[in-house]
Amino acid sequence: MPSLERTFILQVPSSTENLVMIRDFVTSIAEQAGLTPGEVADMELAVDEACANVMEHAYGRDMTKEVSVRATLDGDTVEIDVIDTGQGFDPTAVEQLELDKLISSRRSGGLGMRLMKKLMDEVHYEMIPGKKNELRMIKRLRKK
Amino acid sequence: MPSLERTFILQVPSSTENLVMIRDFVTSIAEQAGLTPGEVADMELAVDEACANVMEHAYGRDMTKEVSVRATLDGDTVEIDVIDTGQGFDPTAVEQLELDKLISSRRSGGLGMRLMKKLMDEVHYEMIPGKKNELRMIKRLRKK
Amino acid sequence: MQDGLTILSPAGFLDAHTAPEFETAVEQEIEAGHRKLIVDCQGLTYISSAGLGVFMSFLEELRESGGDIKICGPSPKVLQVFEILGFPAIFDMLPDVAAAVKRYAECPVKGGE
Amino acid sequence: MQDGLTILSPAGFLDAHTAPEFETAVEQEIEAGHRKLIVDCQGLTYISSAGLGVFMSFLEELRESGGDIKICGPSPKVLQVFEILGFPAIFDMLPDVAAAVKRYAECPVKGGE
Ligand SMILES: Nc1ncnc2c1ncn2[C@@H]1O[C@H](COP(=O)(O)OP(=O)(O)O)[C@@H](O)[C@H]1O
Ligand SMILES: Nc1ncnc2c1ncn2[C@@H]1O[C@H](COP(=O)(O)OP(=O)(O)O)[C@@H](O)[C@H]1O
Repeated sequence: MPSLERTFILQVPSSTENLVMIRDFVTSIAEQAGLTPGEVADMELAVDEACANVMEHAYGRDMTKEVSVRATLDGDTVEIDVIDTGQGFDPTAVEQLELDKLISSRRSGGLGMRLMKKLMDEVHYEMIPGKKNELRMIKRLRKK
Repeated sequence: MPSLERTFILQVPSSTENLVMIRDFVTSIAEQAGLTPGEVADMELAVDEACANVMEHAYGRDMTKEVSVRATLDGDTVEIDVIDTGQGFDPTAVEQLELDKLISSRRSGGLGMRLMKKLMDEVHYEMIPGKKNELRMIKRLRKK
Repeated sequence: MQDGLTILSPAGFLDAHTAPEFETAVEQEIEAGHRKLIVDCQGLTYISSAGLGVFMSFLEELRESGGDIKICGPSPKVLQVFEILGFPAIFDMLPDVAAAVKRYAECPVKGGE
Repeated sequence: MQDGLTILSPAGFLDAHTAPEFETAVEQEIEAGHRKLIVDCQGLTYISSAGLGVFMSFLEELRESGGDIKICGPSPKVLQVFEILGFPAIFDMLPDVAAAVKRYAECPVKGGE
């Protein structure tokens, strides 16, 4: 029997104050999906990074905007989509510096996208300029 | 300066398993709105009752359906709307029995709507048959 | 401990999701012939009307056969829900298990004095 | 305690919302002339890259003037984030404050041995 697909959506104002709610939302779903505590923590952090980027970069700290997180569970994967309507960007054009280079240039950022890629099995951006930007992240369930 | 209106939305599959997420969502928002711990608990319970009714009565335990909770904060009120697309009902036709009558007829239910009305400042149902049913509950902030 | 008292201790939250399990636990006690129940709510962090419904639905049956449900130990948050709905007028509500046991000795069925 | 060591103890979660406050705390220590910082992470339940950024942005400046940031006490969950990003190769990471103090005595600036 194919397992029932379940969808969860959380939409909050674009304020870093709401990252706690986003993390709690993701944690509940990841636990419900049967991920291990370590995998739950990975997903919590990846989605936090994605949403913090939207708040800071896509919306430039405009708190009247909204961030949506949609989670879809089937029996095999947890898919998380982070959706914004802000200014898109070209992820392939972002220079990925090593940690020592970031530190020697006194940067305080530049690790978020790398973290998402390390923590999730798949990470894709899809930008529809002026309409919406969607970041899709997938974690596959390890079968026991 | 008029305070910024903020909207939060949570949508989950219609399963009582998800009542915990709904309560956590409402609690976070009620705290962010500046309600007292007692008022936060009131709102948590009222929304739980509303969503449990949707899951049990509006959808008759069909877990492929979805329950939405929308919260809107302005400086004066917290409005919570619980939205479903299930079979509506006529709230005025529901007989409200006293606790002793419910007990002597061995009922295990019949207290949910009374609780919501006691816990919130306003409770309204709006049914659009076959489209959507909306329960709007309002809590006014007590000015200090 | 007095003969024939049964203590049930639901823990965590008692909502529409967990109430069926608690209902089954109460039913099993009744089927086993236990009539004098003490529900120790000390471990309960949250209760909704679905949880309260379990208390409501068995009360008549128990009292008819000389039993009762005495409720004890709720936190202020949980007690508040019982109070809003008028439970203390109908149920014996005590601070802890010891007081509930004492109450059974004095008055097995509330209202039956 | 060794002279001139300053302990900072961020608590709870260190994310994009709370990192600015922690950044200000570090800045104030540096402005007050404190160069040898110990960040005790024992009370931290969660860290994201915004929190890590605070560690990154001040390290060069501190090391140039003979200071350092030694990180100690992270829970396994928090340590895991430092590790994924390669922090232990660049920062001294110790189990607790005592070990961080000892490390300052042995080696004030990591890599400066
Ligand atoms: N959602 C987004 N919208 C617009 N720009 C983004 C978004 N996410 C990332 N970026 C761009 O990519 C860069 C690298 O992002 P990241 O690796 O997360 O590091 P950081 O956010 O700390 O700078 C950002 O500085 C920003 O220019
Ligand atoms: N959202 C809803 N959709 C359909 N029927 C409802 C809904 N909410 C309440 N009802 C009806 O109103 C009755 C009373 O509801 P309530 O006071 O919450 O008690 P309970 O749910 O325990 O029966 C229910 O039994 C049901 O028939």
